Amino acid sequence: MNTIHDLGGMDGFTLPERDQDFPLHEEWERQIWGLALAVWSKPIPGYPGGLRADIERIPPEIYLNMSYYEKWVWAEEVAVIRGGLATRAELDDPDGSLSRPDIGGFTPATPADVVAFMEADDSYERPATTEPRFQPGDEVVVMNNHPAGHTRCPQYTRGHRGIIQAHHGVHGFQDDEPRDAGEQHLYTVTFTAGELWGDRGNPNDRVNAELWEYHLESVTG
Amino acid sequence: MNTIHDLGGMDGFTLPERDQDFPLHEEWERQIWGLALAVWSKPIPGYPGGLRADIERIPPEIYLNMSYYEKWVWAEEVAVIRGGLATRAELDDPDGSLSRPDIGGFTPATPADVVAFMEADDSYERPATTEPRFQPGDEVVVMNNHPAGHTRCPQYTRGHRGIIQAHHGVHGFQDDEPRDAGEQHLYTVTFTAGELWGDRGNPNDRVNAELWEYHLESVTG
Amino acid sequence: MSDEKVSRRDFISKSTMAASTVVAGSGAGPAHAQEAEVHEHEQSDYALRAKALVSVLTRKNLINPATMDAVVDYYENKVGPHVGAMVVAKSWTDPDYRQRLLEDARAVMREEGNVGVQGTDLVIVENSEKVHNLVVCTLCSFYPWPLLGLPPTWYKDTAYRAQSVIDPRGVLKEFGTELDDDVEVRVWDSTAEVRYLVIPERPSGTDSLSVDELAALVTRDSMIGAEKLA
Amino acid sequence: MSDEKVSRRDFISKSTMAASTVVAGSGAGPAHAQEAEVHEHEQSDYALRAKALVSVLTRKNLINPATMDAVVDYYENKVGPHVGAMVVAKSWTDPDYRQRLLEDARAVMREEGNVGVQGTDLVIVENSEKVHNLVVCTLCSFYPWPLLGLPPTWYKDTAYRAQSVIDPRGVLKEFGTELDDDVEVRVWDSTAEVRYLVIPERPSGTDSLSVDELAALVTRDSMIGAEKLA
Repeated sequence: MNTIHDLGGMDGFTLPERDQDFPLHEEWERQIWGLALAVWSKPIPGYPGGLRADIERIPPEIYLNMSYYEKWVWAEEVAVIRGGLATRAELDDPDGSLSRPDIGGFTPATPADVVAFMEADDSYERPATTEPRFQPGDEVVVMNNHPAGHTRCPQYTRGHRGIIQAHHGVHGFQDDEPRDAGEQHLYTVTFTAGELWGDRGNPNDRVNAELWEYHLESVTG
Repeated sequence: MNTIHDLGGMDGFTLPERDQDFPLHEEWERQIWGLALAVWSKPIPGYPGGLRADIERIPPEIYLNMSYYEKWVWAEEVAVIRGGLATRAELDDPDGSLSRPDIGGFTPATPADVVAFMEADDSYERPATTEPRFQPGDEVVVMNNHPAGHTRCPQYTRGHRGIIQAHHGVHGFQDDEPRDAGEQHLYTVTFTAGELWGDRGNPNDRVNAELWEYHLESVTG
Repeated sequence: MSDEKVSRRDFISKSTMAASTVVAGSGAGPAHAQEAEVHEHEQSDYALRAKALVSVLTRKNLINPATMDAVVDYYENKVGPHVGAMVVAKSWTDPDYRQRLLEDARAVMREEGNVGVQGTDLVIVENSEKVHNLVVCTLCSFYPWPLLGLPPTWYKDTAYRAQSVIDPRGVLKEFGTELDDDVEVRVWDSTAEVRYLVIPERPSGTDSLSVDELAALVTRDSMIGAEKLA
Repeated sequence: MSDEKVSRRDFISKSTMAASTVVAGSGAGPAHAQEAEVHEHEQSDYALRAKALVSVLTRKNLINPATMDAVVDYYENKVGPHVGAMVVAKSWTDPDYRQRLLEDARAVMREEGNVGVQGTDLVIVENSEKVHNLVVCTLCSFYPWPLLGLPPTWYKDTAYRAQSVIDPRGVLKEFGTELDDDVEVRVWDSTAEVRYLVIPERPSGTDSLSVDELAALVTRDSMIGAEKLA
């Protein structure tokens, strides 16, 4: 989706101060972030994944006025309601009577579960069953596509030429479409600033982005 | 500027009803629009132009939450203060004491002035002193540039190939940069939906945009 | 064109600020400080701010309230969609006229006196069974004022501006018109000073109607391409 | 991967909804109605909403409050920028170690046990007199948690995400670092699951310091590339 989350290259914002704080300031921020990781470490039955995509679907005029953790509140509410774990009415009256979702004998993540999750080897690399199509040094062009679902191909790279800078092996493909893309070789692609931004780019500068093989086409000649 | 005003192709918004109203609903909307046209028809000395660019510079998180006429209030305030015609303090206390700007013996636009302005032949075409570089049917590619100033070249067209559909003669160039671009031949360029949007575009569809010669490059071959 | 002199024609569009002062994204510098001063009340009531602006400029004798009224009166009572509707109705009944409109609408409108601010450089396009035209302005809300008056609220909405170029069929469906896959959709994005008017398809069963009666059938939105006539 | 089964690894990122239900821009259909129900209080107080969510899920025994505390404790007291700072300090004093980091940071971190969620697939890049690296995530706020902890607020800000790729020098200048024109800026946009750490230039006059003393000089922001060390 070409939604507001795909911010690379947009003008008009004002940079904040570089704050030096631990980012969880408020008690509710600590709770909502703890909740996110707890459920991530041991998903509640029925709780749908895709919180990142839910955040991307926040209407732009609201998204731009939300803090980071407010977006997670939004997405977690969507997930809980969509997953049938709580109703809007229950969330509106958290001290009222509650229904029990029909999810059997679930035991929520313990502190030990979540610490093990946070400390686990989290590599997204998976066994390669195909040869990579590109090698470092190859020139590629990013597919110009504007899918209706979630994509990790930023708009500012689409249609532009770059050089394969690194090959990271095979990683799970994160785009919603195509559903049958399966796992894909992942590359870092280097673009010159001029290729992306024209005269606005400094000739000495480069922008690197990670893109899956699905996003890339060969440049011949 | 790649600011929020350049909306073509962004997802995530919700279409409104097709209202059938006369668009000036409120008294203040009538006033602010009347003010805009009155000053446009006979600019007050010191009042800067470029209200459209001021609207484009509204911070995105505010822009998306403003109605059309609210944007004009914003821009007209900017112009009046920047032009030295009123201070912020005066606008905050409109019944208080006022300074008189030093603009000589200015007489504001009369009803007859503004009607004559609204009825005047408003062609932006200017005498051609150069031959057009392109003819209808020529294939062109839109320059990929991301200038820091105002531009009329929408982001969704940049870097894409299209066909010259019409030549409109020479029109004043509206971009801020380059300052020396002068007047330019203006064309309508037709893009296939697939060229712009990939699989998302219906193969039968076309998008046409007007672009100045400065924005266009020849496609050879 | 010099930096100092901006013609009345370019007044609204052409910035008199140097580009270097308008680069967005960084919060420092004099331009930013000035903006901060200008917008210290950015979240406050726009109605009050509009009235304050008008009041201060009126008290300073920099604007004439009767002139503002004349603007609203002009677009509310004189120039509006009925002008375009008459052009469309005539095009339905007079093939030569229609042909001239399609070839050089501006010349015909100059003959008829239907020119004016924001719309003299007019292009007219026609719908047919196999072609549907839709007009949008993605950057702003450019619109052919001399033929249609001021643009409707929905035309200026972010959603319409954003979606019409990438998903015109979705927009039309949401607006109540579902197009067959083999109809060609032509979107016209008014990025310069050319303005567009769509001649909708003439409704069936209207052979016996007069031009005035036909004009009464032509809706504003059909001349933007946002609906078909029944 | 089937639609039904989403691995824990993909839990946050991979949507279980069909794409057809998430197309934005049109307001109709069941998905929209559901969203409307979900978000009827969209403008209300997020602190209250967060507390309500936690309270309801706790009362339903779907989450354990101690587990939430454990998450915060982990990133507040165990894993944070001090981990990355030690890696940087060692790289300054041990050329072989530095070389191994640049060639395969993940392998080194696995040896050291510095892996974990959001950051095992690590790439380390080095600044020099003529190269400055800057890390950003334009789409979200991906960040190497095992080495730096949770990302700072400014890193997640729309302005940083938007401007770093188009105007990295402007961002750095605003942040207090002005680069010479002939320095090459390399921006790394974390669009997949690879995470980046920058080895800043070693400050001059630090030859006699121990690794621990050097680590104390390394700031969080220098390892993102947002500042140089004095």
